[in-house]
Amino acid sequence: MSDDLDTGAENTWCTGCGNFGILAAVKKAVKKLEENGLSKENLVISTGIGCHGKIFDYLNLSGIYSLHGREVASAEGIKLGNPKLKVVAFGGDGDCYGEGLAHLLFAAKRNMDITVIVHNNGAYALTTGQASPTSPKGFKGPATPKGSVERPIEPLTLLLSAGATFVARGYAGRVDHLSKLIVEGVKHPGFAHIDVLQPSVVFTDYYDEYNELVKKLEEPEETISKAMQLAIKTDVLPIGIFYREEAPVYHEELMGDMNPVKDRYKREKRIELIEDMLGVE
Amino acid sequence: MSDDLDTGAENTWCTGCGNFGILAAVKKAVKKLEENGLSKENLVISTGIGCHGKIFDYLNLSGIYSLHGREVASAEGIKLGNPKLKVVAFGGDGDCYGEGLAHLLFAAKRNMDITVIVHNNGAYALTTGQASPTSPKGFKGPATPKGSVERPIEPLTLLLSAGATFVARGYAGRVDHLSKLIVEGVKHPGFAHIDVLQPSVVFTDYYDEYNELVKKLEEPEETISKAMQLAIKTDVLPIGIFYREEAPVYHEELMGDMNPVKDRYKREKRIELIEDMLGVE
Amino acid sequence: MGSKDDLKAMDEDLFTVIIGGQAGQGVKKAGEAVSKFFLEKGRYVFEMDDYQSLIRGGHNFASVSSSTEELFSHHMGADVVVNLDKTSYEMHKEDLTPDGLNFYNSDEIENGDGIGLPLTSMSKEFQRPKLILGVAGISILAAVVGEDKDSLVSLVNSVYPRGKEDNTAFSEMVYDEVVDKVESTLDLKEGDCRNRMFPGNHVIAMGAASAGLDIYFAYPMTPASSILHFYASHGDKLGVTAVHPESEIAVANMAIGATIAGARSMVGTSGGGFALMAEAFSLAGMVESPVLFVLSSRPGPATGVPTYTEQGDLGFALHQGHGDFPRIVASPGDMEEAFYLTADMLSLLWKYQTPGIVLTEKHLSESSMCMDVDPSKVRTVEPRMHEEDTGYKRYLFTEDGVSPLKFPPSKEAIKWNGEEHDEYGITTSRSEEIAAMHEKRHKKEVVIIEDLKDRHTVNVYGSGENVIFTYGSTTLSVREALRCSGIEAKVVQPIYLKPLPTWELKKHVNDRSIVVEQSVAQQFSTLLEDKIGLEPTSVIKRYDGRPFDPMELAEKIEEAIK
Amino acid sequence: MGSKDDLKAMDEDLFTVIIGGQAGQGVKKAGEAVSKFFLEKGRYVFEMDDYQSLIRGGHNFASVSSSTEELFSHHMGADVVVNLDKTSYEMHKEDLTPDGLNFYNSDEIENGDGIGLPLTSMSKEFQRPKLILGVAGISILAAVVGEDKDSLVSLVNSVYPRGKEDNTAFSEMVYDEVVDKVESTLDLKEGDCRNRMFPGNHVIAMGAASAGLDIYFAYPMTPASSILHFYASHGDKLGVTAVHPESEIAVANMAIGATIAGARSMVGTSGGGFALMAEAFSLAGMVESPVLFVLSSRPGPATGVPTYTEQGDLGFALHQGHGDFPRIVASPGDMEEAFYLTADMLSLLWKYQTPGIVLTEKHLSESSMCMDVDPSKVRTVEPRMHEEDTGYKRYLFTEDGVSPLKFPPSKEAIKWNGEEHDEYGITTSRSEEIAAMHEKRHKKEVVIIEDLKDRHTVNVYGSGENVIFTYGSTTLSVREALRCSGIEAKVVQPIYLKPLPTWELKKHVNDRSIVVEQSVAQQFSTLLEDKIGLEPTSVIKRYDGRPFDPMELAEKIEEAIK
Ligand SMILES: Cc1ncc(C[n+]2csc(CCOP(=O)(O)OP(=O)(O)O)c2C)c(N)n1
Ligand SMILES: Cc1ncc(C[n+]2csc(CCOP(=O)(O)OP(=O)(O)O)c2C)c(N)n1
Ligand code: SF4
Ligand code: SF4
Ligand SMILES: [Mg+2]
Ligand SMILES: [Mg+2]
Repeated sequence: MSDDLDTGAENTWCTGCGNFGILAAVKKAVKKLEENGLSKENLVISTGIGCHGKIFDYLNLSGIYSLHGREVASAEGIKLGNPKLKVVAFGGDGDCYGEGLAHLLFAAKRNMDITVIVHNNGAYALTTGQASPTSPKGFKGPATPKGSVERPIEPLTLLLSAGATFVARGYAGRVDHLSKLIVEGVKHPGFAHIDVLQPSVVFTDYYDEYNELVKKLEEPEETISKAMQLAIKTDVLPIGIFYREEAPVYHEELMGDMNPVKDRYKREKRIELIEDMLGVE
Repeated sequence: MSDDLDTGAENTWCTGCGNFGILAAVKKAVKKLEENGLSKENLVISTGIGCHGKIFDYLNLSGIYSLHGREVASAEGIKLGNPKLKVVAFGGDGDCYGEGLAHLLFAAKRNMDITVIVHNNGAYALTTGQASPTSPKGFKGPATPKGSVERPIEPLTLLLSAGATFVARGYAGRVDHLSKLIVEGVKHPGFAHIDVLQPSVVFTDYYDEYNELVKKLEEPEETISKAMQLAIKTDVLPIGIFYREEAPVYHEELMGDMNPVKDRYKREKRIELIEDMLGVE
Repeated sequence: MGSKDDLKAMDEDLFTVIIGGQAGQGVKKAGEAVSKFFLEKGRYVFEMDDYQSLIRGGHNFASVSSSTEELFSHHMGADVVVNLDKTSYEMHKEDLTPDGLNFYNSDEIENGDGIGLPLTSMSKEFQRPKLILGVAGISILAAVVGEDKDSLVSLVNSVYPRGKEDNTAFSEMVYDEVVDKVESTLDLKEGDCRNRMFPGNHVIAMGAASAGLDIYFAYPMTPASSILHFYASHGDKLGVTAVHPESEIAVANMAIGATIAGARSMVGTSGGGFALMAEAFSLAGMVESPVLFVLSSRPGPATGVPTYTEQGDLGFALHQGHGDFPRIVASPGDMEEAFYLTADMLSLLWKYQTPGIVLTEKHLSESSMCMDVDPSKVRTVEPRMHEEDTGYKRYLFTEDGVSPLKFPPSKEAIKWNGEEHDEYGITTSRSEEIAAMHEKRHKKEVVIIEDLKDRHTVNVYGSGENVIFTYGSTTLSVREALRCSGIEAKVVQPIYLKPLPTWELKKHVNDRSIVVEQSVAQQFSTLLEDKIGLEPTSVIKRYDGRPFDPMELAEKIEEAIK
Repeated sequence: MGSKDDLKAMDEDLFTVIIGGQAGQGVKKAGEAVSKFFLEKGRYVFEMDDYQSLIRGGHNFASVSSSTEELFSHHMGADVVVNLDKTSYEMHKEDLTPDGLNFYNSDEIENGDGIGLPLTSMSKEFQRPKLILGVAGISILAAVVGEDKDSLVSLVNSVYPRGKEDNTAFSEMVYDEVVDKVESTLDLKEGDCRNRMFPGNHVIAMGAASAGLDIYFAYPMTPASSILHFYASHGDKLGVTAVHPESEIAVANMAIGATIAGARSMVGTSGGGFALMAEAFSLAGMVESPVLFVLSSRPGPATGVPTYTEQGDLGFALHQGHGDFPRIVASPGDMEEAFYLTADMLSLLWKYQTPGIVLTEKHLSESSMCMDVDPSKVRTVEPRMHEEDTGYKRYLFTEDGVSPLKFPPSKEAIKWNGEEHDEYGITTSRSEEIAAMHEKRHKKEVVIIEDLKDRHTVNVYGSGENVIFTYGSTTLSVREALRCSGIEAKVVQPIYLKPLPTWELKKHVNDRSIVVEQSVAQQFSTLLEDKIGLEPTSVIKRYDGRPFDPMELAEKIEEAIK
């Protein structure tokens, strides 16, 4: 796949990895957003560390390859630095639901206007398959050879509890559907979370199961509580937008129309203001 | 109040502070637990940093005055080191729902057999009253002179989402009731969370409001979802046990009956085992 | 007037007031009023607030020293002590000069030494009796120095705008009572100081703002919190956004994110919070993000003693973050330097695209002092930019290791990478690329040293055979000690600590050198021993959380250089 | 046999095999098989695995060197190179000794230099063609050195227990093909080594277990993860519990918590994770908790290059945590030392109740080497305990600063306090108490130095006019370089880095000293310059993520000491 969203960097994901589906969906979504008038010059990404994070190298978009678990904080900083930018953070389940969980929940709480996409493969893949926060009980990995003793978290209910205003689930095996979710997420004014079921062919090859269980949602639920009911389902795995709500976004509440980068005072003005404050005559 | 749970340390909480109610309730609870056969020699505490954390100095119990936001991790470590101990962590809302939120949610997720008591005063009191994760929108503090722009989190729903098996709310102004909750929490096999409405007379003097709105619950709810509905109520503030469930506890799942401290192998045994592993003849 | 100690302060005009009481009795405010009173007399002022980590109760005090000459520290030998409660009375017994006047609350103490005033009963008449107590401070002082009542009342009203009537009445009551009880008034000369005074943290905040700061991220932590509060209140006006996120880890990573958007960002914290920023600090080094970290120290380790002062974080600051990368660490020796240095640091970091630290301590952060700065003298350097639309490489190899910057929106992708990377910012594990990128970053370290060689990097005060090495806010204590004692010595204070200006410092090394610092492990002395081969004849250290009292320090210096 | 370079290895029996291919082709396993083969011949073995941070694809290789003499490093000059894919063929062209044999996959390369084998087509017949490829490595080696087929098959079956039939068939096919194509066999002497070999991380894990470790906390991070995996698999047997919490911050704080319950706890991580533990490290210093931190370095800063080696965290490790408090930092120079030192460190920390670090690098953590240790030689020291039921003070002042320990259940409260405290562990902000507690902790630093003076703190290998200072796993490279080149020099390796045994090191300083290390900023050399006044004539450094190749290093050393 060589296009203007491609960097030419060698792709080192395993053949068949769900990450390819996510990459394809992102590219599609960016094209679509461009058609809708969002120039990709204004799109900035951040990524965590893990197999998922490698998407940084494969997407010809500006941004930062952040630390394990910190991509959401990085994204928030970018947004606050220049609110004109659209910011998308890519995380892993270990990364974003484990190491960096607090950033995610607080970004949701304050309705920070960013989009978070979590490559949820139920494992710490890049570090050879340890159990992650979303691994099922009994999951065998090198740190749990007899099976993990912990129950998994259900990320969407947590996010809904934290106050996320856009909560969705996608599946790496449904590229078009996922790309639409991403478009909607980016367009959503406020915090948008997209959890993506992402099989790791090496550690969690759940394609068959997912293909059988995923079920597209028509409409978001009306209430948080209904959305939560949907999220904890296991007989089917609903994909789509679970919940969506408009609410004031953080940067506008904090700074109104001000843009730290664009509206920076000139040196003279700053000096004048400080002189005033200091009482310099 | 001079008794065997008192250290004699000077109490520096403000007169009328809700923390006094919590301290009294804890002492009552310990007495009660002792009557029930739990020797306080087996009770170990950890505290975060904030006004709440000072309870460390006032309680004549073993434990650690931990870092801001880390009291839950400390408590987990104590429990794992010696599962025979009963461990209670005291946190603040800034501390336990902010800086240390991830530890709290993961302790709940893994059903770690500890009790967490959060002195929820809706402010960073000790650092002069900045807005905390539970401060209402519009809250004025030195870092938000024009009012906080963030919506508060509702801690109990978050904990229920994370899988907590005992979730309760108490009120510092209802000492007897709170002390019963603490007794129940400590007796609960698994993770017990008690959020305590704690007025700060300096920054959040909500006594009147709380006195009017709190309402004792008779019974825990049957389902998580009902418990959540209860937790988000604002017309009344239910206090009591919202939800309670029995589930396997982490340390038993991980190590069975083993106790790292009590069952430590003697030097000879260790050497023998390692020799065996090394193939030393 | 002068000091309580054997060594008598040589400054005849030195006048110190200590006001002590409980948290919640308005002690700090009382200090402010006294400071303002001195300032209006054209006197130089230094105010130090000593308080505990609690909101009500305990023991707080403000020590306000002033003189007609420029002065650099508060003193603990006071000409007037006002004790609002019993604890204060007991704590400050020793803090009186031989001729000093001791006022105590006779409702709490019977037959105390000094002049008893029934402050509590007097305050009972008013609406907020506890809060009003602090007003006694300035009222007593005014009476003692023979200030007229009207001036007192107008000062009280300007410092205490709420509850004017009560304040006025209480203040007059106290004044009259003192005039009744004190026979003769003390003499207080007017001076010609025209400066205003500010707490160090506000000065740091204003310095950064003048150099173009756009956004400040912080999680509250004493003694750095007042920078956050300053921007939260005044940021609107100055064009600086203040953000208080969920943790210090969020703070540091957001600040890095903001620089990617092109915003100049700064963070502030104390030791524990700075510890949590270690990984992000390293990330800033790797992605080459110029975030400025303000580290205001308090006694450590761990939570330590939140509201006191210490210099125990030096080694930690110099080595913050894992891995090899350049950083700049500087520490201001007084308020004016805090202003210019913070501004310079912001510019320097953007010039070299690497993180840096303004290291200071509670003693500078939270003390207030007269200050004469000219913001127009602030040097601002525009960072190197890539202006074209094409050919962008975030990590372009250049002679000095500095790659041009570019910010979105941008036609070409700008890739900041926290893993090792090639010039474009694409991840690599190839050996040549790893080595080359290490060399690129390391070059900047070399270039920064060259740059510093052209700058003023070491302050030297006074002269003489004896050399005193010190840094940070301890410089204030040393300068005041020398000023008041008349001891002849040369004070050498490195402003930059990493890279350490060894080329300058070495000039001053001799065999009559001593070191003054506030760390039990004498970290600063160790640094000088390591880097410039200093063999101090003595290291004077204090590590009980309190700044040095200048006269006590002078005695120690005298002993050390004997 | 010997090295590819001009300088020829003086060890006639040195024999090196390199196997390269993609992740997922079983390269590491192939290296293991080769190692086992050598071991069974009584030869000393060193295996280094070079791999990238990815799960499939890319380029990995294993270099296995062996000899009849004790050896200390892999070599990059190989006698036999097996390239499973094209990338490998291209990467390892240079890595051949003059007489070396180069095997390549002729399905991927036409007319390569060396001996082509249609490995891919041969593997196609089998069920897991990609996974089976690695079996070619040992099969080729066996054929090349004239091993009989039966022995080969039994070795293959023991190393590859799964799919025995396929493996056997494939292995025989490759063997026959090689015998067909290679005229004469290479000579491989048997040795009398009786040791087993282990990766460094397992050795560290066993060392800690032998000294009484109870519980290990870690969050996965290369190159430390295999300690976690080791305990997760073998902890049951050894009585060590392995816990993998949500983050490194949880890890470190849990580990401190565990010590309060009386459990000996250890944590392990790499630079980024260690950075996140900074605040907890300081907490351990304050509460006096003896947590042992294993820091296994990889190239930094930030995420750096996850699967490679570097020594860029030295300064960070030495200064970890804010505030003044004692710590012990030590770094093993080989596997045996890794075993005893980890055990010693655990005991030392419990003796002095303060945190400490075993600093190592990917090169030691993940390389495997023959090792001869006797666990019964491990010294274990019981910590000082308070045995009575009364009179307990957690922070009792004692002559050496060490207060007796007590664990719950306890009649009297045991108060560990992360704020400054009095002897009981109750919070204080009183000046005398702050100073006294600082002095108490600082005393331990002094006492630790005295203790170390009675210990073996510096390794010295060889002798001669020329002195080479090095530390950590780089010691292995230096020793092997000297062994194989015959260069006469004295190698000086401090085992302890904080407190640094300057008393020992100073004995070796002369004007013909060089330093060898893996840091672009030459942190180790700087440390020695600072602490023992070393003025090295040259600093040999490598910072491309790869360990030194001994023969290349030998050339550099030769040049440096000329
Ligand atoms: C602070 C820190 N801790 C640990 C690591 C090591 N690490 C790298 S990737 C990873 C796990 C990744 O799991 P996940 O986020 O689920 O990503 P995946 O590989 O599954 O896409 C870990 C623990 C790190 N880079 N930084
Ligand atoms: C890492 C770290 N960051 C910041 C602080 C400063 N700090 C001390 S208490 C506190 C806030 C406490 O708020 P909360 O937890 O709600 O406790 P409260 O005082 O309200 O009881 C903060 C931010 C600290 N001690 N450590
Ligand atoms: S290990 Fe799993 S997640 Fe990683 S690239 Fe391979 S298939 Fe994808
Ligand atoms: S400040 Fe508030 S929380 Fe703290 S002691 Fe006073 S009343 Fe209690
Ligand atoms: Mg994952
Ligand atoms: Mg609070």
